[in-house]
Amino acid sequence: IEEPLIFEMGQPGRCGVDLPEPSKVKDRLNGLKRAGEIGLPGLSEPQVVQHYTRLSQKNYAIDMGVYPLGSCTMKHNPRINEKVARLPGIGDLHPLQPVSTVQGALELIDRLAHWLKTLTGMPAVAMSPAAGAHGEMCGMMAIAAALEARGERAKRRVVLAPESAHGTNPATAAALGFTVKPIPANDRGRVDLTALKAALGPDVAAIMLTNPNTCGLFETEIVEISRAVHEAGAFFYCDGANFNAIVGRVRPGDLGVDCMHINLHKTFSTPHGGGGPGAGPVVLSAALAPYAPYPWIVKDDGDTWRVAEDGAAVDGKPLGRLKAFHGQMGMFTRALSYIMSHGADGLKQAAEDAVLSANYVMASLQDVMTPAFEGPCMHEALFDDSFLKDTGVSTLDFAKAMIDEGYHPMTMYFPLVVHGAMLIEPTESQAKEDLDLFVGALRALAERAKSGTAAEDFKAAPRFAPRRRLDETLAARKPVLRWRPSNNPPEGDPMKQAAE
Amino acid sequence: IEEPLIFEMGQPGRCGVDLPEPSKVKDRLNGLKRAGEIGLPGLSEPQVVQHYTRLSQKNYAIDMGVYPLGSCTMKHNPRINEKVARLPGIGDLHPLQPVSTVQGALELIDRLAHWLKTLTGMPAVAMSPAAGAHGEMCGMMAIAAALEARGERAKRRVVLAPESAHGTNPATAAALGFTVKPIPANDRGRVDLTALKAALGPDVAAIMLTNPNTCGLFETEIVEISRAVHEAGAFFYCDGANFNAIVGRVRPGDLGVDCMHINLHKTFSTPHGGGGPGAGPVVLSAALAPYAPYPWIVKDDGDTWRVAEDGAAVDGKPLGRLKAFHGQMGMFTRALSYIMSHGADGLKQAAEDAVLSANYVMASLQDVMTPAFEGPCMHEALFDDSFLKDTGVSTLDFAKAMIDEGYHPMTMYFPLVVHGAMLIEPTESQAKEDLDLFVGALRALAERAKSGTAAEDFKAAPRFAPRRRLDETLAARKPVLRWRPSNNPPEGDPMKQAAE
Amino acid sequence: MRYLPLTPTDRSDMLAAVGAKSVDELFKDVPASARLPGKVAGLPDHLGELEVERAFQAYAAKNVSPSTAPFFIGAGAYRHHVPSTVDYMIQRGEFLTSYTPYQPEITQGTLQYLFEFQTQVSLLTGMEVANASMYDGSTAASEAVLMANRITRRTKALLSGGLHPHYRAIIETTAHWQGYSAVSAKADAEGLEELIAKVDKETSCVVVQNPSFFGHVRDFTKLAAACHAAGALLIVVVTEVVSLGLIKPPGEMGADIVVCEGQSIGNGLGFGGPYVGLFATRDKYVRQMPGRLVGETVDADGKRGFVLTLSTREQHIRREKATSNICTNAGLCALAFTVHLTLLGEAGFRRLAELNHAKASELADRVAALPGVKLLNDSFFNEFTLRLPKPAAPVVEALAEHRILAGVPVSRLIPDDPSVENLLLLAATETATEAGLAPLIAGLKEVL
Amino acid sequence: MRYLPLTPTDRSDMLAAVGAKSVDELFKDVPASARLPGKVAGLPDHLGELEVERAFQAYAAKNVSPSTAPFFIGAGAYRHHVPSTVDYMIQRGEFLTSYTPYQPEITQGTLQYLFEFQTQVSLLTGMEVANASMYDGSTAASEAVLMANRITRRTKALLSGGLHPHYRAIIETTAHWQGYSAVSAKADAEGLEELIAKVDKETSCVVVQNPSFFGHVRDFTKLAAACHAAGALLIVVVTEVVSLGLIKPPGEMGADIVVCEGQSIGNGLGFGGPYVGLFATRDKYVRQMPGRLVGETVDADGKRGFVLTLSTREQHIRREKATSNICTNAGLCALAFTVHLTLLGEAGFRRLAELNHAKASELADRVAALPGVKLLNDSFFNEFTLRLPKPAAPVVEALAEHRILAGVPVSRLIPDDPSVENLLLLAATETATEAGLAPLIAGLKEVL
Repeated sequence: IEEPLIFEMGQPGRCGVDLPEPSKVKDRLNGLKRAGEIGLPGLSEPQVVQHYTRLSQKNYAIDMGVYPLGSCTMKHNPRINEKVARLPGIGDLHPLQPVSTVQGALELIDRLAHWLKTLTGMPAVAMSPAAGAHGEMCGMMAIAAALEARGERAKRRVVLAPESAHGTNPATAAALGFTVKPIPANDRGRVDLTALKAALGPDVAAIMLTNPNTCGLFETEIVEISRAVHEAGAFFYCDGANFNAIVGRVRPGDLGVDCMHINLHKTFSTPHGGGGPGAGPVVLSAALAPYAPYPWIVKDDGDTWRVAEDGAAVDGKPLGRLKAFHGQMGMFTRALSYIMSHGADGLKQAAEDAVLSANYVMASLQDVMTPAFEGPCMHEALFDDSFLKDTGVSTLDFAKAMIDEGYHPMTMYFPLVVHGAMLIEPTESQAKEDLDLFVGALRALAERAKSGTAAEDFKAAPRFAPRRRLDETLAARKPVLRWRPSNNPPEGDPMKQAAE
Repeated sequence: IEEPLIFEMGQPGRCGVDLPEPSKVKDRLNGLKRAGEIGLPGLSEPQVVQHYTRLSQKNYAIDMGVYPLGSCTMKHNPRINEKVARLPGIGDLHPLQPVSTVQGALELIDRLAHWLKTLTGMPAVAMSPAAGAHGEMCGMMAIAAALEARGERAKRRVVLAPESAHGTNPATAAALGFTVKPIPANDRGRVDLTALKAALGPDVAAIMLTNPNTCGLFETEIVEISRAVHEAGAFFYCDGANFNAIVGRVRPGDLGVDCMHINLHKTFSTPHGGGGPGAGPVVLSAALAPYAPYPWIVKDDGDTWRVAEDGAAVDGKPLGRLKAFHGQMGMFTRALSYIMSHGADGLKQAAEDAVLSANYVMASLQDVMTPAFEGPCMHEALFDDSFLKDTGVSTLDFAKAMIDEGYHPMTMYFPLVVHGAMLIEPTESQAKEDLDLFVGALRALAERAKSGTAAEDFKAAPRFAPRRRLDETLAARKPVLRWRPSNNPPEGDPMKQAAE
Repeated sequence: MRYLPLTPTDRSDMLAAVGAKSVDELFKDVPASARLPGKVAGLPDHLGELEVERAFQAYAAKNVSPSTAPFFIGAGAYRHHVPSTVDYMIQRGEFLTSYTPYQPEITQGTLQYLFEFQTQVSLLTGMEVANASMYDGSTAASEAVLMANRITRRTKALLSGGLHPHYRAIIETTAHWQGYSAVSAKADAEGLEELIAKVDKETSCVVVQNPSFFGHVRDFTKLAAACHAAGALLIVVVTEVVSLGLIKPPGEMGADIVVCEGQSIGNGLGFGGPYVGLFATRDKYVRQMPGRLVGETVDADGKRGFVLTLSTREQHIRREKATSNICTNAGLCALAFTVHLTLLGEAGFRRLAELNHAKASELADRVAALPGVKLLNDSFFNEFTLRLPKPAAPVVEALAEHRILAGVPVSRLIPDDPSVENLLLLAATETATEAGLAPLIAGLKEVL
Repeated sequence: MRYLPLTPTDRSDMLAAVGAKSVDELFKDVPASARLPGKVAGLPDHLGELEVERAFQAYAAKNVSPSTAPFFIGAGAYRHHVPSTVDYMIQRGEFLTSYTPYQPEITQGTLQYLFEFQTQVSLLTGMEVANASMYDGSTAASEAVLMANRITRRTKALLSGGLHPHYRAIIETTAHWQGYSAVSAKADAEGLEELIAKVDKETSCVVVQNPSFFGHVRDFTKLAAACHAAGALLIVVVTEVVSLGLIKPPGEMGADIVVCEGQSIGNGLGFGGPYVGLFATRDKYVRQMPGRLVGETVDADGKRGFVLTLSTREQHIRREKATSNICTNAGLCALAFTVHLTLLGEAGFRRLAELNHAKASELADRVAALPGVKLLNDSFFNEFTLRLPKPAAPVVEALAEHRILAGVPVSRLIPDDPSVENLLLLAATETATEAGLAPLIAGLKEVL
């Protein structure tokens, strides 16, 4: 049975809620009462439950098995985090309640801030960014603010970023008016230090670097890099997307980082939720701390907290405001729950297990697939597509064939610097037995691909998924971005049949 | 991927909880400390979540679509009921807290009791039975108690029950030492009043009757029946399994019923939960009320409630105790939430919609399938298998073929009095569009069966389910009722492959 | 009405299809005298979800939640911490809104977890086989006696004075109405009862509890031998299943049937229900066992699968010849049990039991040191009995006024025995804290 | 560690397979100076779930939950009743623990609900097209200005004095660092502001809010026309999306971009986040729109399906040429929004809006009758502004001490403008009751 759209299920006279009759009042809408139908469909509660239950069953999820999506870190999402986030007195607080009535909430934020600062070895953290990219914006604004304070903002217009950087890095820098200059990688998958040094000059504002980098490797010369950057008068922005590989074992502050955003959903397991919400607190070095955006949660004497909501109220030069209210509180709660559940010992162990699992996958597959770089890797195993050469099977085909084996594909074609890249991140959450099954499935696929006779099969994959391959070109060429009554439902539409 | 058993997933050194180190104490176990391993497997929390999530995906459920299981009443299970049952101060109360600390809980039970009494038109209700069958036991014990009080218990040893009765009816009566005498049905699917009258005599203790009956029909002569039963000095036990068809429209008390259990999970939508828990309060006539089992929730003056936990404390002759504590409180909460959400108006409308839906299904299928009796039916449409005659397709095959169409089969081979019975209960929870799709699927199956060429296909169904037909004979002949280390997992077992 | 998908238009279309003028026509088989003219009188109309939620919040506000008060109550229901994963799992619609697995092809989820549950229960109790759960421990105990009567073809059950008074009352009630005999020993607060001498050739079974209602831990090996010598069965009841993580299981003492209240694992207190009854026995008695059983088999493709089996014992097949009239089990509560126990595993379950024992030991030492208070137990698991210098019921009430939930006065469950009037049952689980203990001790000092 | 499935044996087996002696070897690329000798210092070790839950209960206990107090706070975040079905659905693991739907074959669930969400947002706002959600309303407003700048190739945004001060601050912050101009009008407490005269040929966009921060309901049709005549765009912000059930939508007033805070539908207050930003525009601007978009297409078998589309706007493809650096959306909050709105439907959503307006009208009448209190609004939806006879902040603090949550003093959001010192914003939704209203009125009488 195909699942109709809610707009194809609705009938007038149906409603999924019961609300009391409003008392009759003269409306005070300045004559602007809405005229005519909105066009929302009417469904009963049972239909709503069935619709979304059936939709959910068309998704793959961490709760179902291995989800080896490199760079995305699909680790286990503990349910206690969901529970505490919903506690009355936490989940239901209004952000503008009198500060005296939210002392526990402010303490909670401050406690998470303490963990983030301590784990990174950094003196300050800006909590309000809503996601990783937002955190990047925050961090780069802080760098701009520091340059402005130094009177160098007009002079330093260049941001250096490795070719392998996440797309957000150049996008952020460009939005702030910086010119992005790519730095090549060396043949070991790391930043080419010589090229970097050559690029550094009085026009450089910052370097944006991911570490461990997007190839899943630790930047071995990171200390030299940060020294060179600082000597050139520039700042070191670290993309914290991969902090999960080293959390509890390495403090970015010890590497000379000036600022780093932390994707709470990657490192600290707040749920991905089909694409959000995230949260992207940014830790800041002493040089950047004064520029943190408000609100600042400030602890006064006597164990009371206050919210400093403008520059006048704090001891600094805040760069401004980035988000309404205090940031993604719901994600803070979940992340703190995860952090307290792990503790300093468990976070370290989790990072080690993630790295060990990635190396185990790489070691188990290196004879049939082609690792892009020599190991040890960190939390991700990166392969290129040379093992598929002349097989007629592409990275895309290989990924889609994994779906028929019951797995979510790995990240494909990222990082861009590796041809036909396949980036596998097993995380610390999978049992060895499950990794073995996963490795077995990939080995079988690789061998089948190399047999040279299976290209057709690979191109036809997936066959056992809710949908076969979708026509993305059609979607982009003639965008249908919403339902309209005039939309022609495709052939075989159930609601049409029902009407007959 | 096949789902292993937890015993095949466990490893020493794994645990899904973190508990603090106990303080060292000298044990006071009378030298009876457990020696050796228990044999429980060790799994981590992520494995546990994945295991049960994947298991759940092998189930069909109301939340997924039409679940037309006659006599079982698979209606929508609202989530607000789950929510209120878990409120602190309700879900977490200990049954033996001081009565002064559970006044709200007692009031809640009393409020539900009030609804049940008013909806049935009966003066009393015993709340403690744990399920329908338990309620039957309670009701029949109350009848025995009343007979004992009259000095007639030794004399009245016969219980009459229609041939079409639920199996629990004779099982309950027999357990209490009664002899069960079956009453035949007439060709209209109702109790044969003449046969009944003939069977009534001074040896009859009670009649056990389901109304609407298991053929989904209202007993048209119910008033005459109850009059005849009472005139013969016997009691009228009504099996309330089908109360959902008439709730809010007909009060069993008006029909002369002496006692009736109410399956809260059928009529009032507490979740079936894969087979329980249920709750089976029993409403009682004035003649039986004094014999209700304790505990009795008694309202004293001044709006306080107390729990009368033995005969001495109440104004009656309780038959004894049937369950520890106060009954299935969690189910009471859910049922009351459902009842308050519907109200007197909504309960009536729900019963009407359930009956209308069943009649609609019957009318829509009567030309291709064979209704067992003439309509109107109540909440269930009953078909026999004569439309399958000479097709080589059995009721079982037909039911299994429904699975491949995406539906849970109807109840089959019950009631026993109808050959190859198919009992369809759509309930009030399905949209007309969904009923139309369901009817369309059944029509197509019926036509395919009658084509005479599809018997093989039907025998092979289901093919698109998590399992094909299971060998029940093997299961019963060589019972394997638990896992043991020596169990040979079947071929293709994933854990075995992983180990290789 | 948010729950009803049929619209007025749907209804008239459907009536037309049926060929009825109104829905009243569909109810024409109801005798005129019983047809209500309108809605049932005296009841309110439907409420929105907000109003319903408020009504239940108001009920809740009239109770004292154990999460807000020092808490030391047991007596057959125990407060444990249930991991959030458990409740999350049982709320998945595929489990919550599924029926008894009569169609095994599309209910393998339920069937497999019940098979796992049966295995877990067998292991915990040290028995060979277990069923797929009963309503609760108390009703399961009654079913166990009936089963023993069937096996031995005798009708006299001997009930220990250490058996939970509610369990005893249920067995006695059933005995009375089903026509067999249940002989109860007197309350055994000291844990010194000896039943061996009472076992005779009429005895179908002896029912004991371990730890006993009063908390004593006993060895029933000799009693089992005496039962077997007399042709009777030994039924062991366990109301605190966590104790099996630390105490020798009944199976190793020679029990023939073991019945447990499984609430402690996975299930909240819930004011007394629904709980989950565990029921285990020897292989040779399996066909006399009540309740559902799941067995392993294969499907048409030879793949492992699970089905309900041996249902020839059950009422829907056997009718008046069934082993029991039981139909429902405690499916969802059994799921909660098995998910929690799977999370615990061998190491966690043992650790949990140790924690309970340690906390109760600390509590026992501290209350026993109070003047005039006597600890009656040499042995206990997580609950024990105190003799107070005055009646226990008013003490408990007085502490309740200070929002301290200080155990159960034995007289509440045994109201007719003056010898228990001063006895107080106190329990401590892993959820006990110093923040709860201190007010209890202070409160007891004040009111004693 | 309950979350880590690898056992010590697994770890040594895996190290052997990798060919490493210890896990330290795998970290050998970390410079020696940055290698920590052990755990990070100064942080505690792991805790069990019971301890974690207790810690959060302790945080919660230090706050005043709106469910326990009279509550009249709005100012950009609104307390509504969310049906239990909503939270139940978003907690299904298949939604909760799934990633961005980059593999459409196995994420049709997410893709279809986002497509439905986009349609709902288009309908509510009266616009042609909407994206799959933004972080929240405040950041979406800032993105809208950037989009207008791209479309008009101008850099001067004009901000209404009725715009939420946080939104204004974010746009100003972004303007400062991204190098464009944001000109803010002064706070418009009376709702009389006229911006038409300020629109000129440099103006890229005018940003207004409806109802305004102070609660006024305005018609922007003429402003839209003026903007279009000058080559500028009109951006309309809605912070209370429920108002769209009763008020003429921005699309019908000629808005070019509509940005809403969607929190009111499906999402709890959550102390300010995560919320969900709605973002709608005209078809012709779709390729300049930030954020994710889901489009309809067909699969290899010709069946309808959904995919992320037009991603050539996005950073992971376009990098430094992207329309925005945004990567994440508010997927799960968008799901909550769409499930709640689907439950409401046409009839329920309109009724909800009417209820809010009726409750706020009653509140307005009653507080306006208090001596010395002046209602500044001729028009409002569910929130309005009062001028008190004294500064509002201490009044609110005084009522908080009585556990009455009595609105927001405007000075909290606009601290630098003495003219707003006595202004108080009050909101009432469908959750308001007489039981909350009476203490508020009594409290205000007392402290004023």
